[in-house]
This record gives sequence, structure tokens and C-alpha cells, in this order.
Amino acid sequence: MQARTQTLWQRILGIDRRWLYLILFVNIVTFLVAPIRMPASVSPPVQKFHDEIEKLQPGDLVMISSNWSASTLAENQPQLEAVITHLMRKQARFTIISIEAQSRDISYRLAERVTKEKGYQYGEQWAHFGFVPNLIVAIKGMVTDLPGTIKQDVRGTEVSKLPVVQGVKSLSDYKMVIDVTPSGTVPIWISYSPKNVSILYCPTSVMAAEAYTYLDSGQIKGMITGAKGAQEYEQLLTVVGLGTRFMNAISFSHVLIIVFILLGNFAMFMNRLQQRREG
Amino acid sequence: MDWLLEFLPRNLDRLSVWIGVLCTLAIYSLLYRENPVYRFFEHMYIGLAAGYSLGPLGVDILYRYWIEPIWIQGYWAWAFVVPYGMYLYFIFSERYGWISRIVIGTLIGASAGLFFQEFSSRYLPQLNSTLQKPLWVSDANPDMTYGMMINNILFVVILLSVLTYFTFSYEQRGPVKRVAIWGRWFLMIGLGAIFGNTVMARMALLIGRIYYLLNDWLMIRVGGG
Amino acid sequence: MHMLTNLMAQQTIWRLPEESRILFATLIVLGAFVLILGLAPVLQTLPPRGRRAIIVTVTFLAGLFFAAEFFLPVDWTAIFPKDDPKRNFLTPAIQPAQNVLQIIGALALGLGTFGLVRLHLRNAVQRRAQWGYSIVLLVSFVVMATLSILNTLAEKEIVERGPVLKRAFSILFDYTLVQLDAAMFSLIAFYIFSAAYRAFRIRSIEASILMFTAMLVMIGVVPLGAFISYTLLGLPEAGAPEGANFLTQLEHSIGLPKIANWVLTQLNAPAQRAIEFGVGIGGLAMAIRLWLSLERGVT
Amino acid sequence: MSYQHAQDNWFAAIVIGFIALAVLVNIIRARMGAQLYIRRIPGLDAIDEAIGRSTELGRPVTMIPGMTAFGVVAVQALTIFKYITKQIARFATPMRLLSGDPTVFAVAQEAIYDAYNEAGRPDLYDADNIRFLSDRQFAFASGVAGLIQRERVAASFMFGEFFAESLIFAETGNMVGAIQIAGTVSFTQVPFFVAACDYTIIGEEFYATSAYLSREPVLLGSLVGQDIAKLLFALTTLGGVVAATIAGTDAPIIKLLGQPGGWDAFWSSVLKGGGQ
Repeated sequence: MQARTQTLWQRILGIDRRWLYLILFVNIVTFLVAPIRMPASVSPPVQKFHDEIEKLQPGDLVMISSNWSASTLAENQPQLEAVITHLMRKQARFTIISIEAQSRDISYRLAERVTKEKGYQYGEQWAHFGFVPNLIVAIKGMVTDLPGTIKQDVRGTEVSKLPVVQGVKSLSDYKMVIDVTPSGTVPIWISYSPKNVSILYCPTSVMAAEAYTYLDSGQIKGMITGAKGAQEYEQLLTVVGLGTRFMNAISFSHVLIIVFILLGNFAMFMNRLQQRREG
Repeated sequence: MDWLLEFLPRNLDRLSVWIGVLCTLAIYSLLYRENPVYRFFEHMYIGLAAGYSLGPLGVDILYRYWIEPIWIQGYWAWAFVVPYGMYLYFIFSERYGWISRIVIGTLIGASAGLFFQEFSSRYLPQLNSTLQKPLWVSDANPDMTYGMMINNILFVVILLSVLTYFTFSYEQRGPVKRVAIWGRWFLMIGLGAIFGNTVMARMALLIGRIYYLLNDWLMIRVGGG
Repeated sequence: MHMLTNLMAQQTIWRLPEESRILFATLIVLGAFVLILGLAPVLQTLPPRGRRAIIVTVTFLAGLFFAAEFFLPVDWTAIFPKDDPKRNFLTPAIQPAQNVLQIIGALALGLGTFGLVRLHLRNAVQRRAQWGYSIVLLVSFVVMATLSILNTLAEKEIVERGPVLKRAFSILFDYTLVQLDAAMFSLIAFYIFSAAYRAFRIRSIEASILMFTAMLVMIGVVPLGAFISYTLLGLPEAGAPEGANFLTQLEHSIGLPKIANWVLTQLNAPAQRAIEFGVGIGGLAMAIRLWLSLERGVT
Repeated sequence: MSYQHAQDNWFAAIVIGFIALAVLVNIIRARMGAQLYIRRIPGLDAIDEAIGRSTELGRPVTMIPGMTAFGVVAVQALTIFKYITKQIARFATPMRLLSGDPTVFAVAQEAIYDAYNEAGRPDLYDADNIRFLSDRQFAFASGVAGLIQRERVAASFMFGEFFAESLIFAETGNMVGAIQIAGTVSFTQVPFFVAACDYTIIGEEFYATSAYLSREPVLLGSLVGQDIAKLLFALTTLGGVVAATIAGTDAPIIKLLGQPGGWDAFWSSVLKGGGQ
């Protein structure tokens, strides 16, 4: 009879995977909401990114290229929020551009919310240029004739009438380009944007590895890698933003997985021990 | 009460959030078990995806590479391409089925021919970068540290032992077998590292979704402050 | 030989005249369809050997074109004047050839879609089990196909993009399809957890190696790894000072993040490269066998 | 760092020519009756076991080439599926082939039709069993996951090139208790197959699979040629790193070995009178 009833260890070993799913879900929700903070050490590319923006003077123009949508939200949204927060602190003007409709909508809504909180004026201090279907063509066009290439902003105002880019003829009037992206757009910016414009890069963690060569060669002036980089950046800005929250949740999901791997091995070990004793 | 009014889908923006949430929850229901709701969304998903592809991958390509060159630019020779490609559709015929293999043969030949360039571009620069690893300090590489030296030697040893594992045409015996087993173990280190490194990216995706549920749908403001 | 180049350069015979181009073009396309599809019954009269010969020849020629373009010298002065150091006489034909492949790909998509629709139409018409879901698939397919094609045509400014089209397309694409993508993609997080829990056990040497490296990297890449090494264990975080002895250097490089990074770059990279070499060589051998029809594979 | 033409570094042409020669010579040797050996590949012996279990349970076998785009990898995957289909045709086991690329789908139809024909059971062929689900990555994944769970497949074969969706296939298959054998050239997806499948065919083993299964002389001969090619790569690596250690990593001889433009750099340095 005793063989029929499962021991505790056997039950742990054969746990229904749906419990695991639930535990992971609850774990992530908890650490997203809970105000626990784990200090991060700031990596050199993030520090460089921060220093580069610190050099901006009030009124300097920055172009943000935002090409992410729902699936990479957790990595790109904290980056964009942190970058906009820093730009507003430096009183810099900025314009956003996307390469497709979803990333336009998502970055426009986000920028509207973040700027409203700090009283930044649309049209005066920032604007969203909508989306351009072909990035290469768009960059080349913006270098020669910016208002003619973009024509209208996201609200339908003519670009030449927007105070934020009053008198701006070309992309070379900008101080820097910040590329927030999950895809390989940064080589395009490097190849086609004017030489006096410095490029900063916010990739997802998967894409970051390929960018170190550009970082070494100085073609990119700084880099924020995924949510982890955003957390480090927020630490430099001394705010607790999404990067910190998301990274917390990521860290503790890693801890959860490791704890369960150890638990599984312990259960396997105990189970063997028990069987040996009985058999 | 205010929260409820804001929460319910009373305008288009809210409605689109609700649609997104419904899709997410329907997909997540697969985690519990396969069920009619999931099945409904799965079929809708495949239908939508198939329909969507026809625009950018069907009509757009045909227009750009076939209709425009012929009718607008006047390059008449393109006219033969689509009828030739249509041979592919003979696949559905029992008698004429073999004719589709002419087109398939074209595709196979083309992908074989293209592979020579792919092989050169993809693998030879990798072979070359393997050679950029001096094994000991010499006059030609005076700046090398001991750390670099150890790393370089490890690199070459791992590369060669894994390569040994991937040989097939003789029986692996004695020292060769031992090297091959080491090769497999090194391989496992690489695979483990990739597994560990991917976890973060995948967790970030899930967190993105959960954030969408909490922030956009339930309007629980997470972070920011 | 120069005659040929000149002829190609003039391009007059390759282009239809400007006036009544649409009419000519339509006639030629109709003619092409009749000619090529009319060839099918003729081909049908071939014996099996002849059929195989045609397929082998076409395969070889298609491969030869791309291979020759790659291998021939780019400044082939013997035949053509050295006009451009980046191309040989086949290079200008590469882009059109790629376009041909693209067109065949688009036709294949039509074929695949046809197969999908046919299967579900049959399900629905014959009232097979679960035919209701087939209706769901067909309806969403028809609606989305209409919107997507209209949207593509609107991009080419052939039809007008009305507000209804814009709204409907946005709801089905941005708020349904893209959300479904994101939801399905994020499922992997759950699966990675259950797979790790089940598979990472100390059962064999291989499984244990896999487990330990995965755990090491998992801790090392998140801030927790830095916290454990530098705050709890008090290891030095910065790089070793220059000229430090071996032990100091070691102490400066055994923080978890550094070890994780070392495993990822120094131990993973050569293993991956060895696999890549094997795959490349295997692929090359396969390409040669296919090109020369040495293997009775799929055709 | 890429090659547009062989002339970018004639070393490429030499390497490809050498490999082609090694492969072709050994294919001819094999055809003339040389006895060639192939080492054991454990996962492949399990194919018959998996098919047997499906037959016993009367549940379908799934074959998934994934999102593999049409090309050399896809043809190899279909060759393997053709072999498996020939096996299952003997027992009339139900099968599903699910593709995410329309061209692969088209070719698969022909290949599977041939397989049933060659096995002498053309009556078992049903075009509805070879399905194109979607060319959209996760729509395809959702369709495969749904089908695996609904039909409770008993064996699942995944061969080809895979991306992030690999774990969705492998975990749902594991959930319904299918015997799973995966083979892929995508290094980044191998760990997930290793974790969730019963057997995983890694890297070049994928290309050796059809030789192992069919023992055709042409394929076995080709494998010998491939091993010689790997020996060439290994020797180049060994010789190259020693040369780089002595002469420096910027030496013309190092550039010659595979770097685009290296050929010209090497010969101009030789003509100038030996690396000064």
C-alpha cells in the first residue's frame, strides 16, 4: 500500500507545471509592485551615455529614433523614459521619429505622459514627427531638407511652423541622435547621419553584443543595454523608474528559477536516498 | 467609481486596450490547457496573419517587381516570369505535378549557387578572426598579458576539440575519443551559457506583457515615481 | 562582343514604346501566359528520363548563374572593358535574378495561402469536426486580406486611404495581431522556467555542466550577481591595477558578473565557432550535391 | 567584412575548390564500391522507436521544419522527413507536416507524395496533412502548439532552422508526452531542445543525418570529404595562430587566410621584397 502514496519528494519532482507557471506569474507581479531596490553597478557605456547628455546646453536639439513596440516594451520603454527625463532636466529640445505606426503610437503616448508630468510644452520644447517608412531615405532627406522630408508632425502641423524646430534646415543642426530600438537600425544612423551629430544607442540585451565594436571605434558615444542599462541610468539620475522595477522583477525571476533548480535536485537526491533505504 | 468609468471600454482607445488584453489572456489560457477560447483565438490569429501577409509579401512584391516594370516602365521580358512561376501551382494536379519540379529545381539550384558567397562571407572571416589569437608573448605581440594568453590558448583548444567531436567518417577511439568527449563537454558549457543568457530576454518579454496588463488595463501605476 | 554590350546598353529592344504601352504590355503578358502554360502539355509528352533531364538542367543552370557571378574575376578585361572594379559581366543581372526569386516567393505564398484556405473551406463545407473554428479562420482571413491589400495599394497611392480603412486596419493589426504576437512570444518565459526545472538535474556529467553554467550566467548577468560578489563578499569591482601580481589579478576577475561574461565570450564563442564551421562545411557539401543533382533528395 | 566576389580574396575560391574536390572524389570512391564508415549518432536510432510508439498509440507523428526559409537547410530537413515518412507509411501511422514557409510547404508536398509512392502506399497520401500555417513567426507557433495539444501527438520531429519559437514546440510536445527528436543548425536554439527534447541532433550532425539513415554511398562519400575539410580548417587554425604569434596578427600571411582583401595585401608585400 505504501508504494502507492507519493512521498513529499516525489510530489515535488512530479509537480504539475501549471503550478510553476502560476508561481512565476505571481513572483513577477509581486516584484513589479513591491518597492524593493537592488543597487546596480554602473557600467562604462552607460556612464559615457550619461556624460554625453550632461554636456548638452539648454535649447540644444536632440533627435530620438524610437522603433520598438509591444514585444520589447520591457527593455525599450524604461530606456526611453529615462532618456526623456534626463533631456528635460537639461532643458534640451527633442523630436521623436519612428519607422512604423505601432512604435509611433506607443512612443507618442509615452512622451506625452512623461512630458506632461514635468510641464514640457508640445510644439515648443518637443515634437513627434510620426513615422517614416524607409529610414535610409528619410535620413538622407533630413540631411538636405528636414522640413521638406517630414512635412507634418504627428498632430498634422506643418514642420516648418513648429516652434521647436524653428529655422532648422537639416539634421546637422541637431546635437545628437538617440536610437531606441530592438532592431538593427543603428548602423543606418551611423552611415547616413552628419558627422557633427553624435549617436547614442539604446538596444535590447540581445542586440547589444554586436554594438561594442562601434563603441570602441567611437561611432557610438554611449549605450544603455535593455532594462538593466536603464536601471543603471536611473541610478545615475537618482530616480526610481521603470528600469529599476523591471530589473527587480527580472533579477528575482532568475532567483526563482535557480531556487527551483536547486529544489528539484535536492528532491531528486532525497528521493534516491529514500528509495535506497526502502529497497 | 471614477476608476470603473475610466476602466470600462467606453471609447475607441479603451476598446483597443481591452482587445489587446483579451488576446493576451486567451493566449495565456493555453498554459492551463488547450480550450475553446484559445482555439478560437488561434484560428483567428492564423487567419489574420495569412490575410496580412498578402499585402506586403504578395501584392506589394508583385506590383513592385512585376507590374511596375512591365506596364509602367515597359520592360516586356518580365512578362514571362509569372507564368513560369505559375508552374508551381501544378503541384495540385496528379498528372501534371512533375512540372512544378522545374520551378522547384530553379529554386534549389539558385540556393545552391548562392551558398558559395554565403559560405565565404560568413565562415571565412570567422576563420580569420580565429587566427588573431597569439599563443605566447613574442616580439610581434609584446603587449599580451597572461590573461589574454590563457584565453587564447583555451579558445584554440576548445575550438579544435569541438571540431573533433563533429567528425563522422571513422570510429572515434583512444585519444581521439577522449578529445571528442571533452569537445562535447565544452559544447555543453556553451549551451548552458546561452540558456542562462536568454532567460533575461525572455523574462523581459513576460514582464512587458504583465506591465501592459497592470498599467494599461487595470491602470495600476507601476514605477515612474 | 562589343556589339552585344552596345546593344544591351541601348536597351531599346527591351523596352516597349511609350505610346500605348499599357495595351502592348497587356498583350505581351497574355501572350506569355498562353505560350508558357501552353508548353505544359508539350512537356507532358516527355518520357520520365526526359523530364528528369529538364529538371537537372534547370537546377544546374540556375546554380551556375549565381556561382559564376561569384567566382568570375571582376575586371575581366579579356572580354569586357574594365568599367567598374566591383563587377563582372554577370553582376548587373544579379538584381533582376533576385527579383525573379522574390516573385516566385510571392507566388509560393499564394500557393500556401491557397492550401490553408482550401483545407478550412473543406472543413466548413463538409462540416467536419470543429468546423466552426474553420469559419473563424476564413472570416478573419478575408477581412484582414481585404484591409491589408487595400492598405498596400493605398501606400502606392492607387486607392485612397479613407478613415474607415485606417481605423479598421489599425484595430486588426496594431491592437490584435501585434498583441497576439507579443502574448505568444512572452509564453516562452513560462516554458523556459518549466524546462529548466525539469531538465537541470545532476544526472550525468553533461547535464550537470549544462546546469552549472546556466545558473552561473543567470546570476552573473543580473545586478544580484554584482551584489553578491562586490557587496556581500567584498571582492574588488574595478579591474586589477597594472603590474599587479597573479593573485591580485585573479582576485579582481572572479566577481560573478566577470565570470559570467568570461564564460559567455571566452568559453561559448569557440564552441559556437566550431559548430558554425561544421555547419558551413556540411551546407557547402550539400549545396554541391544539390547543384549537380548528385542526391535523390526531394526532387 | 564580407565577400561580394571570390576575387575579394582568392583564398575563398581555393578553400571552396578544395572542399568540392574532397567531397566529389570521395563520392566517386564510394560509388565505385569503397566501404565507408559512419559513427553512431544516438538520437537517430530513436526515430524508429518514436514511430513505433505512435503506431501503437494510434496518434499522429508531427514533422516540423519550423520557419526554415527555402534553401539548403530546408532541403536537408525535407530529405529527413521524407525518410521518416517512408518508415511510417509501412504502418499507416497518421502524420502532419507543419511548415512556416510557403515554398518549403510546396516542396514538402512533392517530397511526401514521393515518399508514400516509393513506400508503395500512394493511397495513404493526403494533401491535407501537409500544412502551411503562417509565415508569421508566432502565429505559426500558436497553430503548432494548438495542434500538438489537440491531437496529442505521440512523436514530434523538428528539423531545420529554428528561432525563439523552438521552446514553444518542444515544451508543448513534452506536455503531451510525445517522444521528441530535434535537429538544428541554429546554435542559439540547441540548449532549449536539449532541455525539452529526448534527443537533439546538433550542428553538422544535422547534415550527417540523411547519410546515417539511408547509408547511401553518395552521402557517405560526401561525409568523408567533409571530415577532410574540417581537417583543413583545423590545420589552418593551428598553423595560423602559430604564424600570428611569431609574425604578429597584422602579418600579410594572416590576412591572406580569409580576410577580404588579404590576397592583394599578401602579394604586394611579397613583391615588395618580403615583409619588412
